[in-house]
Amino acid sequence: MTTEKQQETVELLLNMGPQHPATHGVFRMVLWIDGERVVDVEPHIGYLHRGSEKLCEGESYAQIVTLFDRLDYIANFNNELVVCRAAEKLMGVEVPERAQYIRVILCELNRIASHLLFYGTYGLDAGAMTPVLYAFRERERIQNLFEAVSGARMMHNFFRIGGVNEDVPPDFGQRVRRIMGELRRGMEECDRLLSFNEIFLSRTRGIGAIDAETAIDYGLTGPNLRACGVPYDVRKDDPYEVYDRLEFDVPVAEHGDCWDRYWLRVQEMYQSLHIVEQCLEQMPEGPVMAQLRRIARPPKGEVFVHCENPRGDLGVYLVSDGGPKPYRVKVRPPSFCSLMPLKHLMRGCYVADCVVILGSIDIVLGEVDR
Amino acid sequence: MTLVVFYLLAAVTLLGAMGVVVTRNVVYAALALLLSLMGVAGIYLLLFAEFLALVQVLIYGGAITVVILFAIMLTRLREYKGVMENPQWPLGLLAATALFLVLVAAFLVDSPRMNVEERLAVPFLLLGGSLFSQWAIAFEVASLVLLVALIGAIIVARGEDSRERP
Amino acid sequence: MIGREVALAAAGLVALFVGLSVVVLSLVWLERKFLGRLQGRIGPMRVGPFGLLQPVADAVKLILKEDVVPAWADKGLFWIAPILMFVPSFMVWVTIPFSRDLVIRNLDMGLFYFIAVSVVSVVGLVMAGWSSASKYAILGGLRSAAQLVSYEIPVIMAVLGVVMLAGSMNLLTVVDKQASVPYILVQPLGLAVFLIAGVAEVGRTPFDIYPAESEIVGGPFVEYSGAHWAIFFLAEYINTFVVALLVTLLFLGGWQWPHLPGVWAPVVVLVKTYLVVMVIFWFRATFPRLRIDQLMAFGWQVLIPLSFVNIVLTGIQLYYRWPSWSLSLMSLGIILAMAYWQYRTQTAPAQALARSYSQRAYSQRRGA
Amino acid sequence: MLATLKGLVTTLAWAFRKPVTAQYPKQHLPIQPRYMGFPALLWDDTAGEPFCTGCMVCVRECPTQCMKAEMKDNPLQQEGKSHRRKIIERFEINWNRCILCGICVEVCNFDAIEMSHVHELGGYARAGSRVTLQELLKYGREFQERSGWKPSNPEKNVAGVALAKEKEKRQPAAAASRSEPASSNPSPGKES
Repeated sequence: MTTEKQQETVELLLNMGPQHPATHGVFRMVLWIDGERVVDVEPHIGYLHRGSEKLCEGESYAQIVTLFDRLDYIANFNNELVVCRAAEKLMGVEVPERAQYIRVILCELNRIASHLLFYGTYGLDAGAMTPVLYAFRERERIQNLFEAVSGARMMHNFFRIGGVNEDVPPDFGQRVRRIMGELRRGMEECDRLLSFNEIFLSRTRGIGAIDAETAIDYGLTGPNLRACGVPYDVRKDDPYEVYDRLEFDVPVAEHGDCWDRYWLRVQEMYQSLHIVEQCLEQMPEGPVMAQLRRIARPPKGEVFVHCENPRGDLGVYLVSDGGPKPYRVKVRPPSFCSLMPLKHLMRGCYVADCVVILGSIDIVLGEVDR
Repeated sequence: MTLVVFYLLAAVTLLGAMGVVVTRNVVYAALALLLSLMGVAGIYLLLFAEFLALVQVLIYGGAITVVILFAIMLTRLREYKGVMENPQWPLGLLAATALFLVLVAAFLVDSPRMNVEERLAVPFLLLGGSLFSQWAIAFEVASLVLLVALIGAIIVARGEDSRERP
Repeated sequence: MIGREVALAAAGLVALFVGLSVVVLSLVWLERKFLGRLQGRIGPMRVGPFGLLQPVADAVKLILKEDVVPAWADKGLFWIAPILMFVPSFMVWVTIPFSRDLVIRNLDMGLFYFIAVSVVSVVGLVMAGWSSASKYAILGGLRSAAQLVSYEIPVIMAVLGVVMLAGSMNLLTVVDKQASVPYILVQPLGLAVFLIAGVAEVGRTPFDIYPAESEIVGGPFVEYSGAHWAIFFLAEYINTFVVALLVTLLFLGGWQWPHLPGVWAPVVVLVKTYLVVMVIFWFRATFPRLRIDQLMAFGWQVLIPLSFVNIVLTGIQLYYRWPSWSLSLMSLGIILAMAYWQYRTQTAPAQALARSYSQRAYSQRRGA
Repeated sequence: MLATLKGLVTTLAWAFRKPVTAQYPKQHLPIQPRYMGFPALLWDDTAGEPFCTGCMVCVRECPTQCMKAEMKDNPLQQEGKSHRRKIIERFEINWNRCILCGICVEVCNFDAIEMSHVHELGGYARAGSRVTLQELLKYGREFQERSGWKPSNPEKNVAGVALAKEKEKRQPAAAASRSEPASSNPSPGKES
């Protein structure tokens, strides 16, 4: 489209958000549309900015965990894990094995919960109202389990530097096994309802496609990157906790379109179940907390730690000046990076596709804005 | 009774027509047109031409007006100042007057001047039968014209489209 | 004399209005309950037993709410638009029979009347979209204009198939002709086209493109509130009910039910209609929404040709005087062919892709 | 169409199953034993006073600074009924700020604070969100009674046990006969 033409045709400037049912939080997209076609899009973020990174500098290490709980508020355990691991790495703490297994189980369950939420809201974005309710029904089982373990449904504050707060309740294994059976059935039901529905296929196949190179250039990670065919997963490529002892596949797709991203996440849920199963079998008895001083004081230094969040590669760069509070905390949020190629994905698509594309990259605004 | 209704409908029709011409807001004009067309449909009903009335409502009331509105909404942001100061207005006036005179003349020359009665209402079946037998050629020609118009419209739209998006 | 007629007409109007309000309230309740059950929920439970009074509470709330008119709105049009949508949905009831006697006025061209009148409601939607001075509303108005005008055609064509079979546009005759065999058995294709196009015509899922709440947050209705919004709401539900009622009358044999005395006719019609309405709600619980271009493509490239095929098949059957089951077979064949075609072009490739993805899964450790 | 039919069957199947919704005010979901509700102060029955000594560690460690505490000299200690030299005088938690993280429980050295199961925190006024000592103790007592709470370090923190131990140290011979009535004393705290 030439500039002269642009002056002639009347483009509508549509403000999608900050309060819009499909923006998954407070996020604003300014769309320039020509009829139903999107000519250009400009994302505006920051409506949920709480200054988490700066707040971290004024809090002790134990308190930081609560802040990380609130970054990606759908995958809390995964977030706690990364900050705990950062401090542990700096301090050179060896985490007891049982604690590592507990962490992995909870993280993987949290990944399922997060992907279930994605599944539900994605259905909602595509206009189907039932998946969200089915997904929440399944997610509720996981949340109940979390409540039994950590005492909270979302903001757990359960992982500690050097282990976990408390050992899991005695009936934990039994409960997890029961939930896993239910989850598997629920996920299969979700599959029947949405995955191959013709309308859903036509809404998502070939929409918002991005190729591997561009995706890497934009810094995509996690399912969004694997949907383009790049088999990058921190759990495999830079194993942490006990992931190197577990057998699991990393689903990889090819086209990088919305349906691929969706399908990948659904497959990841099955893989997570597989991981949890193995962890339950391998989990040893023993302490769940390393012997540490009560107030963590990592030595002077800096460290970068990254983990596979449900949304991708979540990294934390931690600088310590030897005091009880960190000198600087920098988060590399996967959702924020997933938002980067938004213009690339949305230019030329329909208004309705915008919603589907934004849903498919699965952002959490708490993490984008921090 | 019938006369009262007729005058009412005629008034509605005329008012609508006036509205189309007078108003400066294009959307109002389209809606006034709808009003006028509905009035005409009512007059058809008075003449016991039910089918015609319904066709009038269906085609003009529903489809045509909506398409006009559709077009207007797409071009909404343009300014319409100066539409009334068209340099061609004398020509338009001439054409309108001529048309009016022709219609009046036609009415005066060849007017059946009979009272419309219910027995004159054409049964629906008969209408359909004659349309497809006696007037089949005219019917087909009309549909052909529409088809050509349709294809032309598509070609015009496509051409512009391809120019815009190479 | 005239005064009495006017009084009668007024009474009839009031009765119709009350009846329709009851129908709408029941539909609202039914939808919320039924959707809830399909989704593993229980739906409204608080107001009245089983939440039966919930729609009444909703209605009271809507009427009492402040009616906000946006400052930039075209006030007159904004005010008139809901009425323009409501009036046609009210007018169609003139000719819809609930039994052989229970009809306001049985028109000879009843079906045609219904189609002609119901089209006008589009104008109301478009006006609402235009006058709200909101971009979402404008998009919604554009969408509704495109969608409703296009889906009018398959509706007409599907109705034509029935008209050909019955040889009349009189709804009473159409129902009477189905005394032995309802047309659903004779013309499944016609029913499919009519139901799909009808659902699209009233803008319900999966064709709720113009109010699409996850995209344009309600489309033409986005700026409406209070009583004005309630009128749109009323019209939408009445339209849904009318479509279901027409499905009943045209394809399900109306009040025909074996071995049931005529007194039960309205009950039979209502039961059948509510069942069809529930099917429409069931669609809503299951399907995602189409996109506007897919909607148009589906309408013009699938539904309209199919409806023409339906007419041609009906014509062939009627002309050669084949037995009616031949038409059902042909219809079913077309439906199955469509299903297979869709399977081949959409489902099967997606499933193959999914299988290939699971085989590609990256399981070996790199650089370990 | 095949997947469409599958989806339709999936949704319809739920019409014949039991809904999962719980009707909340009538029907409460079970609370897990570890549930972290609103923090509450616990009551030491053996001494008839709170466990809390007002040492301020929770106030300092709270990530949101939602607490305020003041201590005073403990009169009961002078009477010899308690081993605590200081006792809490005023305590306030602002539950608009509290994020229910449980850090206060973790840092407390006196088994004095615990995440109770109170979770219905709705109120009509902002001022109502400031919870005073009395209410906190009330929540704590309810929690203690319902959940069978046990102190993690009774020898140090429960007045009865700690006093007995002290006396044991002083008079090892008479300890066995004296400690029993001390711990089974009817507590004055239960009446208030």
